[in-house]
Amino acid sequence: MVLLESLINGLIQGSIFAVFAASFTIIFGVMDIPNMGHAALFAGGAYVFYQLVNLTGLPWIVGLIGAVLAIAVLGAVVEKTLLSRLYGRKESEYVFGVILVTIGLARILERGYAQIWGHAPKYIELGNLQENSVQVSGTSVSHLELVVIAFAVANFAFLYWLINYTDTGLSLQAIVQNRELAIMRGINVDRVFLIAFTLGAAMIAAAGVLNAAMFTLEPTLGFSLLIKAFIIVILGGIGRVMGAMVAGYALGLYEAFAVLYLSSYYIYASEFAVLIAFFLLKAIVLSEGEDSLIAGLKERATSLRQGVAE
Amino acid sequence: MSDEILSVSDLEVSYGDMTVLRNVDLSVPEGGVVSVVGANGAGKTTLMKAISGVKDPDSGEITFRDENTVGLDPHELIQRGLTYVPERHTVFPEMTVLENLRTAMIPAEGSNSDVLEQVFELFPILDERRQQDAGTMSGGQQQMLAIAQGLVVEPDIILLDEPTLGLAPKIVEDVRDTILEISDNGVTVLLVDEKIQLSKEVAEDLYLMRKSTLQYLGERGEFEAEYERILQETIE
Amino acid sequence: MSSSEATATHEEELDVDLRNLEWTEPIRAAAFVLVGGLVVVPFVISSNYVGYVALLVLMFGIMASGYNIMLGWPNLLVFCPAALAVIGGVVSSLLAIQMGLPFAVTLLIGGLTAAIVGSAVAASAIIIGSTFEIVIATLAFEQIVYYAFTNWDRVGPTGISGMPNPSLGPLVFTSQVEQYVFLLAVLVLVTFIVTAFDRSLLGTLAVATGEDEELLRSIGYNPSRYKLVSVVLGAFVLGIGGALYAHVNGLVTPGAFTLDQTVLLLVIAVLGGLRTIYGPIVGAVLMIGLPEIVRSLGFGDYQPYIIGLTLILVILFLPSGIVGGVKDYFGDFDNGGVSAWAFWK
Amino acid sequence: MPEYKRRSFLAKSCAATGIAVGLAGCMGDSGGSQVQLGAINPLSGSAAFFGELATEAQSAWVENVNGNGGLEIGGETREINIVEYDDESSNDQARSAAQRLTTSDNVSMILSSWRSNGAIAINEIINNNQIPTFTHGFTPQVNTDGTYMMRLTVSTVMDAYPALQFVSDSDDIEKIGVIAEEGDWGDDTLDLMEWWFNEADNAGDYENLGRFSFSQQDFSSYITKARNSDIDALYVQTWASAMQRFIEQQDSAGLNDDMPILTGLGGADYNSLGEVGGSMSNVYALGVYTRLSYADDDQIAETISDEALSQFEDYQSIENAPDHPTAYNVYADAQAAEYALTEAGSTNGEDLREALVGNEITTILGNATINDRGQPSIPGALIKFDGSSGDAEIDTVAWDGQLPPITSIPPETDL
Repeated sequence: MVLLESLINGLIQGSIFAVFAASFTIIFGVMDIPNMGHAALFAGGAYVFYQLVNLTGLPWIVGLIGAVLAIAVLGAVVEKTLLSRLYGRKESEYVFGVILVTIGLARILERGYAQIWGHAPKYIELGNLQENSVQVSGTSVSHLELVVIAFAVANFAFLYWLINYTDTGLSLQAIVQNRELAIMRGINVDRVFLIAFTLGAAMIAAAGVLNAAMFTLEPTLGFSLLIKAFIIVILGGIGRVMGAMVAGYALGLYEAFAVLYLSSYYIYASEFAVLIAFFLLKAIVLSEGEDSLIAGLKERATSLRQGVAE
Repeated sequence: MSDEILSVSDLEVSYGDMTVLRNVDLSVPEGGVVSVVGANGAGKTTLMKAISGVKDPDSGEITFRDENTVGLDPHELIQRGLTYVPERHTVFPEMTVLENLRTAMIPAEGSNSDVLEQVFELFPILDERRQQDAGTMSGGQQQMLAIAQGLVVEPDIILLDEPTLGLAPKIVEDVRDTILEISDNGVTVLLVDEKIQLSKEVAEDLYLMRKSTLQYLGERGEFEAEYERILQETIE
Repeated sequence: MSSSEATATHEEELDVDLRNLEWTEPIRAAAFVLVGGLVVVPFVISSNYVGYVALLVLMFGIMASGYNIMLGWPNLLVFCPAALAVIGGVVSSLLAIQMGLPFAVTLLIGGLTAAIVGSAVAASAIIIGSTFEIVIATLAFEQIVYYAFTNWDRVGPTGISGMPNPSLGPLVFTSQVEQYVFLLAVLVLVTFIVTAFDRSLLGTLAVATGEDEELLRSIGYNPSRYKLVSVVLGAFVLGIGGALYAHVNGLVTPGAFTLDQTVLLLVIAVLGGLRTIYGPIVGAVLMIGLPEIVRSLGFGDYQPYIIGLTLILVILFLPSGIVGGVKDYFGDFDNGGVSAWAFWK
Repeated sequence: MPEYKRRSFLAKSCAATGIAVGLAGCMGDSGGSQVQLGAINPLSGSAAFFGELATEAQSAWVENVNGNGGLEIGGETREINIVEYDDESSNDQARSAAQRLTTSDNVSMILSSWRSNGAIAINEIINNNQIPTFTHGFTPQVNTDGTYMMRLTVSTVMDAYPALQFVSDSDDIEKIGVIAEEGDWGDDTLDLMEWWFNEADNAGDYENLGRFSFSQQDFSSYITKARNSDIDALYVQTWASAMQRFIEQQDSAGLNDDMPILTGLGGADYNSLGEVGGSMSNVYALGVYTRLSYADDDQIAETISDEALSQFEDYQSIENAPDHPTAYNVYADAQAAEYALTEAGSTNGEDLREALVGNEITTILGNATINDRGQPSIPGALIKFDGSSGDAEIDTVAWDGQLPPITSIPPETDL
């Protein structure tokens, strides 16, 4: 009973983590650097929805489309006018350039939301999804929670198709795997950056609406998710959408079960400790040019086995 | 010179404070095989990157089919028929052979889908391994894939950067045959080669790159006679 | 410059080549800061409020100078300066309150503790290698420090309060002006150290580490060594800064030293100009002073816009910061090891 | 030529010093016959929502007082003026604001320093300058004898008192589960539980079910844990929007069907009771200033003194007076300041503090006293809500009476 409930809690939380991290990792993987303004775009989607549906009274589906479009356009503008100016810089300048510009942007946006819509937490209604629920062996799951899980599944199915069966997806993969070669092979990197940023922004806007509907909407909505997203994206492999899915659900389940035994301090601290250990392990274990820790460990295990066999 | 497909004049390229190429002139006739030899670090790869749009030159002109291409991006050059195959058999390691080729075809929008089959005909080894991850193939196979990536866009000229580097002698022969076959199909080849071996067998014109400058060594026959001396110079 | 020809034996001999250092330069830089700081004294005396802001500027100037050592010279994007500062603050405060040690001692131990932790951070950063992985690993480390202190009953979320004022032997700095002069003296000392570091071969090699690690290795130097030294030195200064902050304010809370503070320090360093001597000070004056000016002009509501926009504009159009930008136009009045490194290339 | 240069330099530096002193002089200027009062409100950052309410409540008070001609202080009628600064929810900013208020703006009192850490950060400044200051924060380490840091409303620990009293009186509740925030408020809540049940030996027991972060969004794991623990009621210590989320989530998970939910903190100080209405079933919450929102309910009205009720009516008649429990509290602080100014007949901080400590102060929250450590004793009530109709409605008043001051853990005052 406890286990089933915790499993469901973990799946719902994991869906939110995974969707947030997936949109984050697309941008991260392609640009090689985190978008610190991601949480602000997340909240932005929810505020646009709130404006269109709760204040203006449009149907919720219009609100959802409006939110996705508005934030996608915002993302595209940000990429075109701000970030694209930084691409030519050398690595460390590029890294802190993107980090600081997106932090600056996040501050401006958050203040903007607060001034337009106020600091008070807002409620978002999505049809009557919040009120109705189904029983799963004695545990109640609301329709909204089902929608969140379904959205996560649909989101990943879409991304799977996009990445593996479209030219855009191939371009994304190519840039993640070897950016210089992608340029040589004639991938229009500027265009792919723009697509990745716009796509990431559109996805995060939809996720923001759902998240705000599940909880409440505040200007700083999503900041705690942003920190989680780092953990997920790194453990899942940067730029690897399916890795983000696996790591996102794993983290959601871990938190849901860990809370039964541990205080949240230890849960969060343990997550960050795993992250550092992962980096150190990866750096010590992997030789130059290798990318995936799991593949590297596998290879070493094989060679060890062969060594023993001989 | 109506049969000249690519020419470079007075090219200068630098990385930061370091000038890598200066006063470089080069002429590639249509349908020919031109080779640039020279010691490691002489600037050969930089020349390839400059011609293919990867690295912007500081000054000078690069003319491809009567158009100055300085400032164009690689994808724009590919669309005009100039493609570059980088050194060290570089492919996308976590993509299958087929995905690697489809990725390479992206800039040549609306290209003929028969091309893929033609390329597979040229490289039967790739045909067999369509669904294999490129990273798991041997160096020689990856080199074939890299060249195939250059060919799927149906180029007029292909730039091959050290295509035999680090390959076994048997594979080097395969690569040589492939180059000749490409040339027979009417594609111009600009080759970069550290060991002069390959150039001796396929090149019609030979250039020597030494200390950032390029020197024309002559047509086949002219340079064959001086082969030993050139070999010595490239080693220096 | 002190750097002469490179041979294999230079490693030991020239590492800290203080004998050949042109001492006039650090002295000149320190004197420059001292004079600049003294000019402000009348403001500090006449207004408590201006005095308080001036104290903040000095403390952030010190911390940002420390952070700049690791950011600017070896180009290591360590993202946990706030954690290093709070370690200095907490250690110094606990020693002063619980063991009654004199401030000069607790300050030094605070700085040293931060330096020891800094050496672990540096070692991890060297092992990890990739820039953005370092960013995230150190970010994670900062979170862990926050959780550890918040969960430790000696510190807790409300932190430590009631530590004694800064003092030096019999001299106790209680009034604002006294504290200002004391902090100014520390900043002058820090400026001296940073300049000496910059002008020494150590600084030059740290710059080389940031510019071209491979080349440095190929001529027989070990880049890890210069990364380690830079981070440890920076951590020491950060720890000192954190301890000063704790004792001057009489309060240190873990919550005040998290990502926000790290970003503020980063912004100060970048805005002023990485790898410059005066950059962190100029940055501190601007980032601490600007909000106050904005507020006194009645634009308090728009402060986040102004800060955010400043950040974006500086990164886009003044990537080497204000002091760095001025330097680009007017030559090397504040050259950070660059010309020395050019020799090696 | 060199001489000329030097003279010009001297002239310039004299001018610079002159400007400095001049500027400082201007800054130190205080406003004539108006009484200057300060406010440090978080208008941006994490606590901004409350900061905005505080601003509105204080403006309402100023309008009300000045509309009636001002306050009579020592035989002279004087208008009041509030100098307000935004602390951006940051301690450094709070300190710089306090510094400016106490030294440049020369205020007589500071009406609000909202956050706990902000109050601790400015404690030294306001005590050195002897400026009585009201906070809403929980600040045990600065509640020292003779402090100038005052509070009218209860801190978390006091909030738990009615719940504990209720548990000990109840026959149905043997053991309560506790979930508390990370941080000082949560620490002290758990310390109080430990003291109450295990050291002071009151009836009942408690179990710590875990801590959660300040920005917790999803409580479902905690609800699962509570449901599967051997407890008869759940005590939740949190505030503001986290409380709101918790109330909603436990309701949709049906936890309140299984057990009563007890909450504390300033009297169900979640942002808008109306929003969570239907979720307020079987939920008990402490009402100090929240009571006023339900003053039209007879049971609640009985817990409020007639004097306080009539003052609350006056408050409601003020134009632009915000209708929110937090605002009532801020307004009550301002009323205490008003009492101090008229009672002391002076704007001197020391006199004002003397007037505040130990005297009964009438406010819209009821009659309160503040002790030498700045801690209040104030009436409160534990209200059981029933949201079955879809609105948050009063079911019963489970407990009402005077909340005692608590200055430390374990409490010095015998609860």
